[in-house]
Amino acid sequence: MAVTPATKLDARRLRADFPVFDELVNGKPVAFLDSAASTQKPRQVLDAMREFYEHSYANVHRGVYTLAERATAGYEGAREKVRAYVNAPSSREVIFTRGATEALNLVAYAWGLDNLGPGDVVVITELEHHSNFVPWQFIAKKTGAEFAHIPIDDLGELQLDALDEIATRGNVKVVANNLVSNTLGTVNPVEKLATWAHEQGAIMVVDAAQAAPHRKIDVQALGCDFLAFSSHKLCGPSGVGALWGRRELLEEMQPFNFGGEMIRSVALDRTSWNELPYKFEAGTPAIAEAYGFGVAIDYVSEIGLDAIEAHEHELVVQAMDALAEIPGLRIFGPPAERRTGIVSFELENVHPHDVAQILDWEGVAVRAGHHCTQPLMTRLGVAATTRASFYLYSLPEEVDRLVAGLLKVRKTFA
Amino acid sequence: MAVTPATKLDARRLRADFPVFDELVNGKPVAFLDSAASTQKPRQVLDAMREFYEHSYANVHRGVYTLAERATAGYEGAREKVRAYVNAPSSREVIFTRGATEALNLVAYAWGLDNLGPGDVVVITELEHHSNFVPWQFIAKKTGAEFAHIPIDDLGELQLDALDEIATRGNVKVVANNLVSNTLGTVNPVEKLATWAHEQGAIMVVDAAQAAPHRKIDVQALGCDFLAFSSHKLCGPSGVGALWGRRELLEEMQPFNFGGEMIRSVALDRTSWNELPYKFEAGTPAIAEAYGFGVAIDYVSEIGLDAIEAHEHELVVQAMDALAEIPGLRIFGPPAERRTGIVSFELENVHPHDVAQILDWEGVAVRAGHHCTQPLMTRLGVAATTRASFYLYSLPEEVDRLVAGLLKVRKTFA
Amino acid sequence: MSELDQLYREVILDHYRNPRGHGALEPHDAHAEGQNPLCGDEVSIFVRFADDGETIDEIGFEGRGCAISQAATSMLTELVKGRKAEEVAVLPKDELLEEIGIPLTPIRLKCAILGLGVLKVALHRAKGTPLPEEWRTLENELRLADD
Amino acid sequence: MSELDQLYREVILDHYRNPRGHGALEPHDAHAEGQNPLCGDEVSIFVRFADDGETIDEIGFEGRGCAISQAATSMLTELVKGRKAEEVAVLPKDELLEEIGIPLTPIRLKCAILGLGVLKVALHRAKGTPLPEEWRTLENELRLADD
Ligand SMILES: Cc1ncc(COP(=O)(O)O)c(C=O)c1O
Ligand SMILES: Cc1ncc(COP(=O)(O)O)c(C=O)c1O
Repeated sequence: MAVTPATKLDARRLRADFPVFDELVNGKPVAFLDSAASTQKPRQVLDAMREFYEHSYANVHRGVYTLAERATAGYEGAREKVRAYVNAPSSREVIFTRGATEALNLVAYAWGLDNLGPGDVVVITELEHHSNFVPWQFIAKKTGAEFAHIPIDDLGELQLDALDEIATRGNVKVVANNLVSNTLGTVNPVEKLATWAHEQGAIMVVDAAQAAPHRKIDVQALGCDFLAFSSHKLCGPSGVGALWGRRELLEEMQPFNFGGEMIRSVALDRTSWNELPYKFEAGTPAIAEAYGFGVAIDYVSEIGLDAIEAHEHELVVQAMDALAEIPGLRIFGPPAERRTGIVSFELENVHPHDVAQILDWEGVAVRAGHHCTQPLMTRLGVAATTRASFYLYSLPEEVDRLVAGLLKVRKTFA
Repeated sequence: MAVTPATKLDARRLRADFPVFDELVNGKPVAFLDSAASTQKPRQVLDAMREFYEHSYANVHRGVYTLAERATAGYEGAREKVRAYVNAPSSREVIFTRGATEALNLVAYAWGLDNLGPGDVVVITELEHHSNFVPWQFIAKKTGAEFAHIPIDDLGELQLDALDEIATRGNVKVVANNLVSNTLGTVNPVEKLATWAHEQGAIMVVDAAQAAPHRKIDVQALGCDFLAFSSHKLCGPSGVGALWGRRELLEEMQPFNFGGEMIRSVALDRTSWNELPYKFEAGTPAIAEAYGFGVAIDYVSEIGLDAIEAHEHELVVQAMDALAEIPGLRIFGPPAERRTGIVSFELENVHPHDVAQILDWEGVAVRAGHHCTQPLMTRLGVAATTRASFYLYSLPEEVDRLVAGLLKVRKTFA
Repeated sequence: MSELDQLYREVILDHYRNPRGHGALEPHDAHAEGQNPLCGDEVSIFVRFADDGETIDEIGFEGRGCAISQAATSMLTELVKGRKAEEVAVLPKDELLEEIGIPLTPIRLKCAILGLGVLKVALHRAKGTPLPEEWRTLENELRLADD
Repeated sequence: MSELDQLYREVILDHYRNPRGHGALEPHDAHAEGQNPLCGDEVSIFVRFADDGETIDEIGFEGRGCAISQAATSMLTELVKGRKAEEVAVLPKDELLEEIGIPLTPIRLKCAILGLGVLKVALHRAKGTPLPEEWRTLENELRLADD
């Protein structure tokens, strides 16, 4: 990656923001290499949420009194931060959800149920996370649409040659893809897919859960129609995430959840919906969490996404080089140049859960499993992999500890 | 109410747990009389969540390492607390959702879409919150089922005489009701409705959003099939709530949201679901929030629901007596004996938003609006009401301040 | 907050109790209605132009709702009478808000500008010009266009 | 944690590398299979009774998965051989866990008891008795009943 960030980030200094790194696990400082699953939280976010609860908490919207006004301002301020973060045209196009998963379900249900039918094709990829796979599989089945996938090559890169054949199967109506694969770290050619999708008259749905925390996102430059991501993978609290959608599409759609705040008027015989974005935010939202999400966006933005990307790139190069030296270790996915800070691998004759267990005893936290990408596992011919993933607070010596731990695993199982 | 709590609660002492009460609003300590919309949070909950983020945070499930184990134990521990709180038979029947609204949507979609059709009747009441009204209205329309409502009398009490006629309209399949009305405070005869529902072969869905924070809930004694409530109305964080459902029903149902954690296996052609409750918890849940919800349940349980109920009853009696003295003020709903700590009223010739605005200048926070119960507003013949609502930290002098404020409003608009 | 309180009483309440320009105008040259779903406020505005077809000669309104929405609409009628339609169609909302003079939180702001939004819709409709973007958003929120 | 580490190596790894009772038994009197979807662990157990129709005379298993699941199943075969089916069908899981001897977090516990669950299903099926409630839950989680 030819990114030269204005300022290089100082991970050692940033770690001071994260209380969890004072923690000892099995007597050792924790080397947290599972940020792709969820990141740790900086003091700034935790402090701000505490402040919010202590001075500005009430239910949002409709409240006339001061605390309710403050809470609403905090909540709506976060919406504007999300808008700016992904360069969306309007904050009315930003919907708070529980996370990327709910955001993708919202699109699948609220757009899919009314716009798909027999003869239509929903296109996903072989390396989708289940959250951008199963909702479409369900809605396709429910509506009678065909469910097609773009295959990958042995390095985990999308085989766009397959598109022509897919287009012959019917009216392509949806193309859904993750911008970054959570298992392989692959950066996918979403712009190209968006162009193709629009040529087919389809919408382009982007799962940015693994992209938004790690690299600059611009929904207008991507040319997509929907984009989803989660707060908890971006230094923010759990329980909140965002969907951005193109206004014209959102306006045409029926709501997904129904209840308080999302209606304009309710009568026994007839109900009409509130304006955007409230139409899609039924019930009391994750108020303090959305506020904290906004603070996390500030935190990450201040460090700079270019700096984060460059930092993770250094770590992934270091990791891939070192792992390649371990006998019997096989790395999945593309070269470091075409991935983010994620490395999945297998160690010959050792089950990934045993790898992770022994690494944990060394204070190294990695994830073992299918990473909610079973179709990809099937394609790779494995049941599970071990995955290390980095973030802005990751250190080169944590990569060293990973490598030392793996050597120990090998010795244990020799 | 003939409740004699073992220990009377000391609201003045409890207030020390709530940092927000140190806050001045417009130069005055805040008299927060909007707990029905959302409650304030005690230090105990805020501290515990902070602790959790600092020492035990990671994504839950599947993680082999120590932090993930701790996070999972915290999250699953909260599920057990919810189970005990409503006396559910098994914690596998407890599903974490964003709140009551999402819980009710889950039932409406996942049970309703597959079990309703033309000739079937969905029964709600005239005093439902939109969250237990609009989802059923939508699903009834989508499936061709009839949407019927139980009317109320002038005091806001359900007219159960209407049930016989409703039963003649088709196969009653769903009866949905709130245990306590958020606008009137009415305690509804849910046990009776549940018996009737089961006689009809229908399921009984209980919206306990306004009940669970204020009085003991026992799903087995209620005889219902589903019960929903929110954390944020119960001293807990926003962004989380719970659905309890009868196991046999949950097991037969399709999932609602699709994605990570809720599947057993995914393939391009076929997907099977995880066991309960995970089948219904797609994606990363509100981890720290569920944990905080559990701590809030501990907090409230330790004070004792009988004591809370008795305390609120004293306040509502005081409030209703004093409000009745204000000329031109009309109180809606039943006598204090048949309601919780909620009073909705209108002041002749003054719009509720003006009432709330002027009260806010006096540091008194009340809600003005339709309280997401527009059909009830229509029945009462008003566009909006002003509502005061109490909780364990409410004080008699806050009621006095409300009354003084209202006299000032009257003077202002005289 | 007794100054605010004072203001609420004096400025707003006077207009609320004795609305200027109250009542429908028949016939009229421009008309629109709007609602603020939040408070249930409703405003219906009627305009008659002078012979030049440009100057707002007479303006009347009917409505119900909170004191802010009704008082603000009353103040608005005083503010625009005698001015050119063209000018009023682009009148910045701050001009009205200054007139109202009390600080408004975002939620009450919508009450305050309901009448102005309705008037703009009426004028743009009468002149066949498009409503500016800022107000198109409000058009949705405030249901300005509903007849 | 080098003691734990030690144990992992010594007890578990020995059984993992040299599973006792490995292999299918044909013919057999009792059989069941199970999976732990979490780790993808799979275990298939075969039992032959002695002439009394009660004593576990021979027990064999096939499987793949993490060291814990495979080693625990191997240890299980040693633990139950020669015991009565009736007794093993209600064997408390703690007896096996003591044998394993390393502390297990909830997630790894499922790996450890997979084999025991499968064995219980096999025995209860052969005897026509119902699986106890505790294991019925696991039956679902561990897909014990899948053939
Ligand atoms: C009776 C009732 N039902 C449902 C809800 C919805 O709860 P939530 O907004 O937390 O989803 C509320 C609260 O607004 C309520 O008072
Ligand atoms: C690529 C990808 N998509 C979607 C998700 C789902 O995100 P969440 O679990 O926050 O809903 C994840 C994270 O697990 C992911 O990595």
